[in-house]
Amino acid sequence: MEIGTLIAGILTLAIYTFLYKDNPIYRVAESWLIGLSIGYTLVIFWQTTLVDNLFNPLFDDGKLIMILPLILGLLMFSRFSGKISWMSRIPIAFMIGAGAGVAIPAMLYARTLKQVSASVMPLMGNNGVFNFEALVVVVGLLSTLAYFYFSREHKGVMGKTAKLGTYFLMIFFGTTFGYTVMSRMSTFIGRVDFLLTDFLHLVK
Amino acid sequence: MQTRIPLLVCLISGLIMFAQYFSSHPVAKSIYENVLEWWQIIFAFTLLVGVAAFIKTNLKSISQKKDAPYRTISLLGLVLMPILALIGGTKIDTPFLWVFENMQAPMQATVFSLLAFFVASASYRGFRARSIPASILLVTALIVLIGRVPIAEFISDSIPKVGFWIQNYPSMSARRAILIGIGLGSMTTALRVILGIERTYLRGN
Amino acid sequence: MKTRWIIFAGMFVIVVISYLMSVPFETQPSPEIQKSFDFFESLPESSVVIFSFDHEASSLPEIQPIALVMLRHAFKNKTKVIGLSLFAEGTAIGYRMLNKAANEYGLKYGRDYAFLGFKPQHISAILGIGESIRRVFPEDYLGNSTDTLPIMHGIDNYDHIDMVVTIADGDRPAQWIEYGGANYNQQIMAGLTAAMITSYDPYLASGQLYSVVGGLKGAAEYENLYGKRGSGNRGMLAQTSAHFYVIVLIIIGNIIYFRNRKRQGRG
Amino acid sequence: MWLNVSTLPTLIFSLISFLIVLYTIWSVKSGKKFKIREIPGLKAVEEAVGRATEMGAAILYTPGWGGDIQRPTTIASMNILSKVAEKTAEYDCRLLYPTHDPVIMAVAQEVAREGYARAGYPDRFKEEDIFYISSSQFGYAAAVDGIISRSKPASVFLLGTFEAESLILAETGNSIGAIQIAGTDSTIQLSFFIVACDYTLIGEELFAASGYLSGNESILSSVKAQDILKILIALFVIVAMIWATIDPSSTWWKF
Repeated sequence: MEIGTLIAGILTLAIYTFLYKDNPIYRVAESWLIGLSIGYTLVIFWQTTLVDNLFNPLFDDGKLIMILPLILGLLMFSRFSGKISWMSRIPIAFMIGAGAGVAIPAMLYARTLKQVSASVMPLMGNNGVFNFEALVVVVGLLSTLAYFYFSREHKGVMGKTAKLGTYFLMIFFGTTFGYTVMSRMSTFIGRVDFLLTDFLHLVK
Repeated sequence: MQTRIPLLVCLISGLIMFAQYFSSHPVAKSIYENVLEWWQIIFAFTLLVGVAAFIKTNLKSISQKKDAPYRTISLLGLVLMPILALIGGTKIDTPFLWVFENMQAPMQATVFSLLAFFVASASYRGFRARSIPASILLVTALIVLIGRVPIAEFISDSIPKVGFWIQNYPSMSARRAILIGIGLGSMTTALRVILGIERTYLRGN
Repeated sequence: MKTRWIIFAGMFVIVVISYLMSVPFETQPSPEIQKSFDFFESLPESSVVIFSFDHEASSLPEIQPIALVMLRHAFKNKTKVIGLSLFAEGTAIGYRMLNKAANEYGLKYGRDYAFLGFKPQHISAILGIGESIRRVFPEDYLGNSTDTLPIMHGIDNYDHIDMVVTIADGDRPAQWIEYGGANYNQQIMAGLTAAMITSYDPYLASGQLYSVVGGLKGAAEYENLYGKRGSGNRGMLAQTSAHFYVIVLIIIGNIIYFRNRKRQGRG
Repeated sequence: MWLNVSTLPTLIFSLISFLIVLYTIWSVKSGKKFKIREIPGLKAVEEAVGRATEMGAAILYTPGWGGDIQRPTTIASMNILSKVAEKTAEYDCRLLYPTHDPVIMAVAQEVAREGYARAGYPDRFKEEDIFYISSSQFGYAAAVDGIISRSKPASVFLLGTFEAESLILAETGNSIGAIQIAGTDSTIQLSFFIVACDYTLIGEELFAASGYLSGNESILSSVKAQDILKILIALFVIVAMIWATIDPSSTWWKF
């Protein structure tokens, strides 16, 4: 067996021991994984972000505007000095502010407007037949929105509508759960495939 | 000044990014792409801050003999990857990639696969028909689950169809309402951030 | 012994045993799979397609059967494949899968297939390929100049590419559609993890996405059409049994709950 | 083209929303009171902190792997963290906050430090308890799982943006018997939280919760604004539906 496969197999089994309970074997694997993955992220960000997107454009191509993100990035280190540590809030404010600016139209469009217009369907089909689905969708949408109505106690008509909304929510949760189970199983099957085929050679 | 400058930066960058969304002008497009790049760059620098803190805490634990062996293993892994990358690069057939493929990736995939077990234990515990909502949750989950198994068609043709119908109409309508709510909540939060009303992130309210 | 442990052990045993039993998974291919299969089947010899490996390492169990069967099918029909990756972790995996499938058909790197490697800033990469592949990827993954690869002869942008197949576990296909599809009329096909399939239904309905091969089930159906059963078929049985197991657990959970309630009611 | 015409509906809707938010903020400033209905998950927050104190155990709070600081959900989660930190300071209860994102770490440290200071116990704050732990999704999940099973927190808060790691964390928390309060804007993960956690804040409830807990009037008034917008949306849907039934060729309601 290849040494790599042997190591991968042992580490795989070490992680599975966690299902029994937390134990030193799992802990060794976990600590090793944390260390490796932080190191991996460092290398990838160094290469693809700092070298490719900052140092090369700035120092080789002379793209002077890149001085700005360099300064913003360096300001993060002000956290280590007591007096000017507030300056690290500038890059954070930039990230949060720009993120908020992007989020407003993007969220309103994709999460709100798009969903609103997708819910509108004629109640009567072309052939004059009543469209039951359209009614279900609009009732589901409005009652669930009533559930998310916060500035009034859920009593009376509002309470009943909101309660209907919780039923629709439960249908949604049940459905998503049911549909997601399959793909969750396949990740484990992938590991079993590795263990039985490559590691133990029980399957050819 | 300590709050005013960050608030001003927040306001300006927020307004610019809001405005660029509505334009297809090349300038707007390039502003957007640049900001995406800058985010990454600031993130990369902050990553160094985070890693420095990680190393500091671990060294402190080691010197206090608290979990020293495990902390040492983490630190070894952390320095190993950059060293391997420096020596041999990161492409195919390098030690760096070997460690990634034979150690890191299999462990990550295994942690991911724990989900299969947790889905099982959660299903056993979490779907009891305690109340009307819980029963609705149970019944829809069962219909969809059974509808997804290839044999369902042999039992009854209608199970997968019912599952499909539930997904496309009642379930979809609730999902839309959740998304609309999230859209509105995100919008007001973002607006408060830009206007400087929301400033928890700048130390307190 | 804790109930948790029994549940976990049951899961382990069921999946391992059903994986060891090799029962073919017979089913009618869904229209999506048939459409994907027919596309490769009817592609003229020496056409060029791009396979983009846009996924993380942890999705490999689901991604690999899909990617392998599609690559094998392409190579069998003498289609040329240019591989690349817009997600760092997919790079080495993509290269290995490409090599594996190509070696089975005795194909030559550079002439029949090539791998261009990873490109960050995926949106500008997708747009860039519309102008010139060699400008986005001046070198291939192995460090050869892209210009010197025989496969690249006469190939420079989407005009010369019959299909982009994105193998993905996230939102990269959406970007292929919104940038490559919308701006350059490039046809896009997706190989997806099961969890992502429904997210792409709107794109399929609108025709922006040519077709989808999704999850182990999609891989198994494709394998049946292709005529050689592989890990997709094997996995399907295990997946189905695990799925059944979850259904049974939900039912047992309720039986126990109602029995206890009855008992408490009496007491 | 400076203005992209296809984005016009979003622009108009944004401006309407801004006006409504500004109106509600103004009316709160001029003395009008808004109340928010009770949200079950919220009462549980106090209970969860109290329980941890009684048991002399820690509290674990994590914002999930899916988000970054640019995401409004993360900001909402920070507001709740600020309140939780104030409580843990008061009760002198340990607060563990592992995260996958160094920027979130930096902000959370500030927010928690301020919470401790507000409670009058700045010296109880431990910066190293709010820490960065691997940006890899399953490196983070393995680490948090380890922390949960070793430190055995009495209460676990999973508030933010989660992906596949959601159930890995929630089931581990459950196995040690912690009270779990979850909340997220990831629709798929909500179903796992509903099944595995004691309380789940569904989507917008997470945003409302941050207002309710902090008692911050500007957040409360924007919750009111969200409600007004919801009424407008409901009216729009009803009108569009009737219109589309009468005139099936109409498209004005399509965005």
